Amino acid sequence: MQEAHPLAETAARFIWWLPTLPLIGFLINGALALAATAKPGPADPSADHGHDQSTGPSHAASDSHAHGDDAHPPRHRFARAVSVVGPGVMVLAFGLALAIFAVMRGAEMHAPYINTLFSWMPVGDLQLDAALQLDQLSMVMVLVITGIGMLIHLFSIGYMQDDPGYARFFAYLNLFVFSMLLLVLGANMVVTFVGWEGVGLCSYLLIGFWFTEKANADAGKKAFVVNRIGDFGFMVAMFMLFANLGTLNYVDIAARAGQFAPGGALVTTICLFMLLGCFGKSAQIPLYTWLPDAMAGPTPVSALIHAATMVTAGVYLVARTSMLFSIAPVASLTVALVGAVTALFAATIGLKQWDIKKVLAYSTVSQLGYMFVGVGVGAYTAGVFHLVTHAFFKALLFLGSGSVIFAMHRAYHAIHNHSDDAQDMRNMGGMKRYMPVTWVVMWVATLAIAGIPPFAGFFSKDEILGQVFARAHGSTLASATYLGVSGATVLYAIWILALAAALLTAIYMTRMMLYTFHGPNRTGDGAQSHLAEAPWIMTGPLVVLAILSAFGGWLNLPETVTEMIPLGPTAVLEHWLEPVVGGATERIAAGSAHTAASTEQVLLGVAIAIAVAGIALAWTRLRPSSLVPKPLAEPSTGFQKVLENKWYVDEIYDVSVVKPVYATSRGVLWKFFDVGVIDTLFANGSAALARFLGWVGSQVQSGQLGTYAWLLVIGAVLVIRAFAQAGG
Amino acid sequence: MNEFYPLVYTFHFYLFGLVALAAAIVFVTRKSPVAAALWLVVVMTSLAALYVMLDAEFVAVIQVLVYAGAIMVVFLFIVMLLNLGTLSELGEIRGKWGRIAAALVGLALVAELAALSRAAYSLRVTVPARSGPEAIAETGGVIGSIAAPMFRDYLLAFELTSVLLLVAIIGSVVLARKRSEHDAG
Amino acid sequence: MTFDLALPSGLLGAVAPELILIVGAMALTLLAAWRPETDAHQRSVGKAALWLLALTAAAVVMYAARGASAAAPGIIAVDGFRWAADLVFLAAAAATIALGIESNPKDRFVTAESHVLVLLSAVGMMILAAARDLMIVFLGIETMSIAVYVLAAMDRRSVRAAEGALKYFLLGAFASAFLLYGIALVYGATGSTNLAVIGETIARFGLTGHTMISIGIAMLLVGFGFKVAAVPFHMWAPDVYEAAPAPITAFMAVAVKAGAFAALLRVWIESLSMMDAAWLAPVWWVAVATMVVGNLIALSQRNVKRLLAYSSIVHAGYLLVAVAAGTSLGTSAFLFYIVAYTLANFGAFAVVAALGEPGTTGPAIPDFEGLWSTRPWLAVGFGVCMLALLGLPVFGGAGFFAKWYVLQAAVTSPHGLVLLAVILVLTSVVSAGYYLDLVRAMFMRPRPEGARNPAVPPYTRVVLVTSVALLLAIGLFPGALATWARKNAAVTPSAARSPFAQGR
Amino acid sequence: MLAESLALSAALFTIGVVGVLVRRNAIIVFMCVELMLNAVNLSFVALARAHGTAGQVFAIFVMTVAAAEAAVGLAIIIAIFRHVRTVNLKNINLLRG
Amino acid sequence: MNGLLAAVHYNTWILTTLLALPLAGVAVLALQSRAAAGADAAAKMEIARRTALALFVVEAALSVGLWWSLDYSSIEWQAAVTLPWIPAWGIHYKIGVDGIAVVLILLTTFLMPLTVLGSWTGIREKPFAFYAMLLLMTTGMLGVFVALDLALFYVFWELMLIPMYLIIGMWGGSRRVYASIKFFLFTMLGSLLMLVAILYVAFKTGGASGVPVFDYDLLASSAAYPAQAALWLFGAFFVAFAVKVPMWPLHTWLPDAHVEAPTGGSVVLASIMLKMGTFGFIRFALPLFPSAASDPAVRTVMVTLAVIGIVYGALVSMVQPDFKKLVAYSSVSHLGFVMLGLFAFTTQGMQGAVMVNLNHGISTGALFLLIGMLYERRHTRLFDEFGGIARVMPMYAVALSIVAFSSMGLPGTNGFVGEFLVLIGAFRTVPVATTIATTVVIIAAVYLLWMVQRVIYNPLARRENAVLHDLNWREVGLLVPLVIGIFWLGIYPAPILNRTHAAANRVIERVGGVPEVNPTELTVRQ
Repeated sequence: MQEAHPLAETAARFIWWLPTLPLIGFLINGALALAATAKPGPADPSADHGHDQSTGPSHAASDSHAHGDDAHPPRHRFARAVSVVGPGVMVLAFGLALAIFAVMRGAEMHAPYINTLFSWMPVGDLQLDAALQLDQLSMVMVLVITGIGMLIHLFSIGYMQDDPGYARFFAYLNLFVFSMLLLVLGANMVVTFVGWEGVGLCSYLLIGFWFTEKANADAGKKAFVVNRIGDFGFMVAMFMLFANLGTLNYVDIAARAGQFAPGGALVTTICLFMLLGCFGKSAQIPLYTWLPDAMAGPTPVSALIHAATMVTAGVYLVARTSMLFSIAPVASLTVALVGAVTALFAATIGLKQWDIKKVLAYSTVSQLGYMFVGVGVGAYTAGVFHLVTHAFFKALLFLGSGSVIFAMHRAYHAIHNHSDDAQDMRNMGGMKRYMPVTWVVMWVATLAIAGIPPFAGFFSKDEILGQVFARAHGSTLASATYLGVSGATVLYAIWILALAAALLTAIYMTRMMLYTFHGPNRTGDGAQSHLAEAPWIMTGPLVVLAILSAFGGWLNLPETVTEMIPLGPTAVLEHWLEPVVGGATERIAAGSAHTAASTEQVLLGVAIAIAVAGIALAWTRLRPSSLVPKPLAEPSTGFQKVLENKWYVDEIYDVSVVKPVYATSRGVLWKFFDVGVIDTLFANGSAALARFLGWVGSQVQSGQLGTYAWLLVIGAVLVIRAFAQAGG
Repeated sequence: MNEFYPLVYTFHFYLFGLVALAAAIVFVTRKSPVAAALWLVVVMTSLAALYVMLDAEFVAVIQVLVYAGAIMVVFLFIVMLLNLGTLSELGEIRGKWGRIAAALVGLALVAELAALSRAAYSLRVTVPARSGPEAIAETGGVIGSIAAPMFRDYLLAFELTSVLLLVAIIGSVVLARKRSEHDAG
Repeated sequence: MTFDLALPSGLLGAVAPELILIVGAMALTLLAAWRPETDAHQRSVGKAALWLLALTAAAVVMYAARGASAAAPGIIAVDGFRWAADLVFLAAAAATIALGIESNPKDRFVTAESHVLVLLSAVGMMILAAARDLMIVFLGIETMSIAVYVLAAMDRRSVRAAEGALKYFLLGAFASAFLLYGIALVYGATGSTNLAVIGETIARFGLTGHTMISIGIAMLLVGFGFKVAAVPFHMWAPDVYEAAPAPITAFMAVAVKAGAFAALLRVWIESLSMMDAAWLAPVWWVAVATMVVGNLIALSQRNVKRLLAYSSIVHAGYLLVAVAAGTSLGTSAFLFYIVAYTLANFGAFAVVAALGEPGTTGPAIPDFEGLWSTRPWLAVGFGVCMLALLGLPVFGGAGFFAKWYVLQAAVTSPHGLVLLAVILVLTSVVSAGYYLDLVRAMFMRPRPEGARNPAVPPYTRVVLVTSVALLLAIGLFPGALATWARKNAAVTPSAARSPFAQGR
Repeated sequence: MLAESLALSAALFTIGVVGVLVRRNAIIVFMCVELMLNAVNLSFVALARAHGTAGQVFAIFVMTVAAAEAAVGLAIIIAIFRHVRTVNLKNINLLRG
Repeated sequence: MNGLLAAVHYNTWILTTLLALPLAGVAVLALQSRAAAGADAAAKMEIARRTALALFVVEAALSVGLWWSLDYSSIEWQAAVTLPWIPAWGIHYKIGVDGIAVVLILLTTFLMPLTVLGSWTGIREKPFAFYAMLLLMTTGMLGVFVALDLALFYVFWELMLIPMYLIIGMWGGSRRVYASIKFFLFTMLGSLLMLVAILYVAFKTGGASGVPVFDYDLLASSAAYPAQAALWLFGAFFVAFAVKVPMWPLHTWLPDAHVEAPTGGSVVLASIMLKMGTFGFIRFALPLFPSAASDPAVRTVMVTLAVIGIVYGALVSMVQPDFKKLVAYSSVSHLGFVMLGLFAFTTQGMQGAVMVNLNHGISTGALFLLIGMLYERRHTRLFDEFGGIARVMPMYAVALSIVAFSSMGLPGTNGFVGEFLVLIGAFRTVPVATTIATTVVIIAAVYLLWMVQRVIYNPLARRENAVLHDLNWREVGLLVPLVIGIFWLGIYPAPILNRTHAAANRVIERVGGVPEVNPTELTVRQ
């Protein structure tokens, strides 16, 4: 830095407190969690453990199904402290984020503010620092993470109140926020990677939060492993960058990106590897399968990690490395194409899911696809914009569904029903009577995601669709060739796919609302009377999120709209992000003619029409009253069954990848090669051969003097022969 | 070393040589140990004759006295003592294949050793032949010519043979002695 | 101290240590015959024999310290190598007698003469180490061997001992005939049996390609090969070793082999080794065959004495590598090796003697099982000996550096014996299979029910403790022994006349 | 006559060797060894004509050795005969492996 | 600190003391076992383990000074001592360290007390002998790290063999005898070939002077053998070290040895002994035979074997039913990373290799300790026997999770730093192989998470698991330093990296690798 950065002496220098606060929360809560459960064993662990027999098994049994099934388990020993620390650090972090935001708004900054903490890996020419980087993009992310994170923490106080793992839950949640902040604040790819893996870890821990259920533990593992496939791509991308640019700092990468030939194979390869990472983290085809399974975790987790923040990390990373993607059109088109296909594909599955969280999960996958379409076509602002609004309404949807599930649980719990599924929509119905607040806010979120103006989703989604259309009419992407097809054609296809996905989104969301809140209640007579609205600590955050979902669009009002209706300032977010992604956007958009205003208005109309059509279609065609509770439902057939089973993708993966790898590892590598060839054949085989030869030799040692003499003479003849030859 | 030998000398040399060879072959093929021992005596005696012809009269005498005489007598004595003329002891020669194999090995050995006689002509040692009556007379007669190396050059070896014989005496006494009551149990 | 070997007095002075031993042995013969065969008598003769050995050793040390030498090369050598080898023989004889004193009654022979025979055999060995004349070599070998034939048959109650002795004797005589024929042919080719003269003559007249010398050397090799139990002339060794009483087996395995090797080294290195690289090939192959066959067959042995017999065959193979090196470094490697080998074998045989039961051919591997739990120090001692034979550093003590030295000799040999060195180490990996079998039996298995845990009698204990202590000490500080071996490797190769560069 | 002597010596030696190989009677085997020693003696004596009387001295030493061997060897043969009542080597094979 | 150390001439005596102290300890234990001959088993165990712990703690405390007392930027040997040992053979007691060696020495002295604590209640039979073996092994291991004379090195190298053999064979599991002999034979086969090579090198270098040269510095500075000979020599060293590493396909002794060894044995074996192999490459095989090591064909073979080991170890580990076997095969994978890093010939690769060495020592050591704790409670190591024990052993679960994630290379833990450096360094020179190796981050997650899941997650179905005690204070106490190490090295590895930099660069320069690349000179390859 030649001169002091404008943020140097401001609140921004406390930026390291942002991740540190949740880290402190994690440490405190973790310690409390451990302190509450741990009981050191006797000095000699192998000593007879019979004396503990009476308490042991019952203790274990009581915890076997932990989330609140049993008769009012006592609250966590340190519940009060945890309730203060866990959300408390989030409130502080959000406050700090706001303060820094305020400073930034006042500062004129052209370069990111780098806060170097210490030298992390100084190895020759690789000088990696533990450094944080603050710029407009990361500020947006920080606000989303701390803000929504804070709300979800608050919600969790209510949602998790009866869980014996209360402290552990908040510890993990805090740790997640810490990692996520590290991810978005990292000044180099490696620090980002730390956060990247950290959020994966927390995701793993939280999905498997109720680990005594094998399914939950499996889901956690799956999430982590699939993410690791992505991480592999991320790592290779880092290696290639370092090998070719000699740096991993974002600032330096941006400075040296010019060394790459635009559109060259190298930069494209780097971007594609990076993409693999993004697809893993953000659950895109082909790595999306973990996300629906991840719904095994507590619902606030789904809201925070698997909807609002972590899964958007891929989108963030593409935006963060836009300097590379913008010179790799093929990679960018891949981003967009995969995003569009995913958006549609996940939406089809969402149509036939019965588990309320699964619907939302596929919806998330689908919406993430949208974001990728946005960043893929170089509309980085649009992608980030959708990321933000999606964070609002999807968090709301998840928390709302959490509220419903909470009610269902309590109801089932009250009548000691342990068999029925509290998340299956066929067991719900007519919930609006019991949960009016939840009902209202959920509708807000539904309209937002469906793209009904003026809710947040409308603006962000429309922005993306418009940009796709615009790019098709002239940009580096349109002029590139993608697998032999012209870029423009691909962009049109993307546009159509995205539109189709929008239609399906409206349909399945309406379906979900209908089945859950409308029509007759199917919970069962006994349980019905116990259904009730959630406490204020849960509904409070819902309301806040509803407001954000409703008005989030104001963050980035499109010109087309503001020209027609003066709602407020135009394109706030775009201007805000301009220093970060502006250059990249321009590079991609180079040569594009400005879309005519009339065309834009038509496009707007088409989007609205599709959303409305979807809602109307679902509203008119679906009959909540004809549903029967899950236990009575008939298995579906035909294409419905295919959708219900998610196109059998999990099964296909299982048969084509997982099973063969395991079988090869066990059968070929271990049993055949390791045990068979190396050990038996070579190691033991040579030993056995030596012993056998020894045995043969000892048989020659027959005890007959004649034999001995014979050998002696033969030996003598040979030796003489040898010498005679030597002499001869 | 192409010395000239009178025909009579050559004749006798070959005669005794052939006798020795034939007797040796007969010796190894006799079933009876007694017969074998006697044929061996024939071999030794023939060799003694050859020793004389090779100017080693003293050795020849010792050969007859000690070897053919004393040692072989001991052999015969043992054979008699152990009464080894029984049938079971006689059927001890190897079977046909064993003999054929032995013959083959023998041929191989002979083939290798045959080169020796050729080599004898190429001995490039320039030590003058110190044989013949004159040489013997020079070095002190039949006995004297042997005494010189034995008691001068090979004094130590000579003394060593006494140790060797001592060992043999102790050994054979210890082995042949009747068991004492200590090791009788 | 310089002896003129041409004079009888000088000769007498040069063999004074041998004379002491001979005279003493004669006196002991009388003493042994003086009184009836009782255990007490055997003991007193044995103790006297030990004193006699000590006296002889003192004489040897004195000669060595004074740097005794010969005025001119003669029929015997007066050099460090001789004294060094003598000390090994004397130590081996002493250990044999010490073990025998306690082992004889157990093996149910209490003949005092056995001690005398050991002494006389040692005389033969000392002669071998001194011999610079093939005739002396022959007589030395015969003196040594005939005594040992008798010793092998000493246990007159045992049919096995008689059988072993018979095999040893018949084959020994057979092999002696080959050796003798070899001497005759070398004599024929060179006109002398004196090693130095032989070497010179070969060089002067370029006899390396001569049939007579070639076959003569081959025959010599057969004869020596038999005495050191090199494959394929080894077949007698396991049978004889198994049958003989443990101390005698140790004596055969160590001293007889050492004696034969001492002579072989002199013959080979003083007069032959540098003459013709082609002569190396047979030695090379015999060494390889010995290492390979010995190790393989040893793997399938259960009887420990028999196992150690094969082990001794294997070590003959290793020593042949030193011989093949054909340099004075090979000689010093031999000296070092034989010391370590002697210690390890006597340590091992002390334990074998202690564990052996009357009427058997010695303990089998199962008798060692779990020894660690009942006789820990015995197990440790035996373990050290096994590891020494295996050639492991520190725990195997001197055994490691012994192998190290032999490898040095091989690697530095002008003949380029690296491949032989590699074969050596590969076969010694195989040897781990059986040496460790014993270690494993002792340390990793439970002691079987009803296994005897005999007390270790004092002399045996002294032998064991001394062997193990020396092994370990030399293993840590081999410098002194190395210097000693280096200094006494005075067998001068005939390299001055050699077409090869002089190796170290 | 040196060459002839050496040839005869070699032949006798070989006959001795073959005898050791084909015979199983311990005493005869031993006698075969004696034959071999005699063969060598012939070589010594013959060579002595070329190299001097030392060869004859060697022959005498060899005889001494042969005598010593005979004493001990026959004692051993007696010893084994006491145990197994035979000198047939085929039947003497307790030790093996 | 530095002043204090200088005042007591710390550098002059420390290495020798570190070598001698364990030997003295053996003597102490021998005397104690004599004295305690009549005591009951419990009393013997108590005496033995206390003595051993005290000795190792002293050893560790003494060694700590190395952290400060040395000049790590120097290319001279630090704390060097040279005394004649066997002058007749040109062998010296020459010892000294550089940054890489110090790191491994400290790892050793740091882990040994923990090993004793880990064996605290597990070793009931013949405790004196057991701890004596540990002490002997310590001398051997430290000796390998400090030896600068090839003969001395070889002696130390083999010194480790017998104690380990006995530890496996005497205190091991049911197939201990087979495992111990297998361990022994594999290792010995390799090292004996090296012995021949050492002698050859020594005499070739000694040359006309006739006195063999075993001095490392002379050998490493002069070594010039014919190309063919250099290849053979390198091959001999390679076999010795590759067995120890272990490199595929010479690895099969490892799973057996680990499974059968007692906890302490497994810890030492995995954490320190395997490092001998990689250290051998760094210290000896590469600098002594640079021409062979940098031969393209050799390098290709090495890298290929390393990558096969990485992937193969991980895949096989994935299907293991036995806790220890899983960890054993994972070691094959981890050590493959080390080899990949070494043969990358870049600074990052080399230093990453050192880090992976260190990390593997800590993480795998911790894993074996954890396995031992479970084994002491349940006397089984089969995954099928466990499940859900996080319920009853929360502290254990936390520790296992942390260690597993460290082993997986999760950023923030030590595992990441090493793996990352190796890969990023290797990618510069061998990109394809590195990419293949990188896939193991996926497989590692599969097997480690599956391991964690099968042990601490899943339903707590078995009654005998439900009554398990959580860790006691001793066990917690011995895990805490390891966990601290895991995070320290993960978050702030710079002190280690700075200390190993000069040493790593020296090796790289010797083999003609890429020590530093100036980024500005880099041209983008298309």
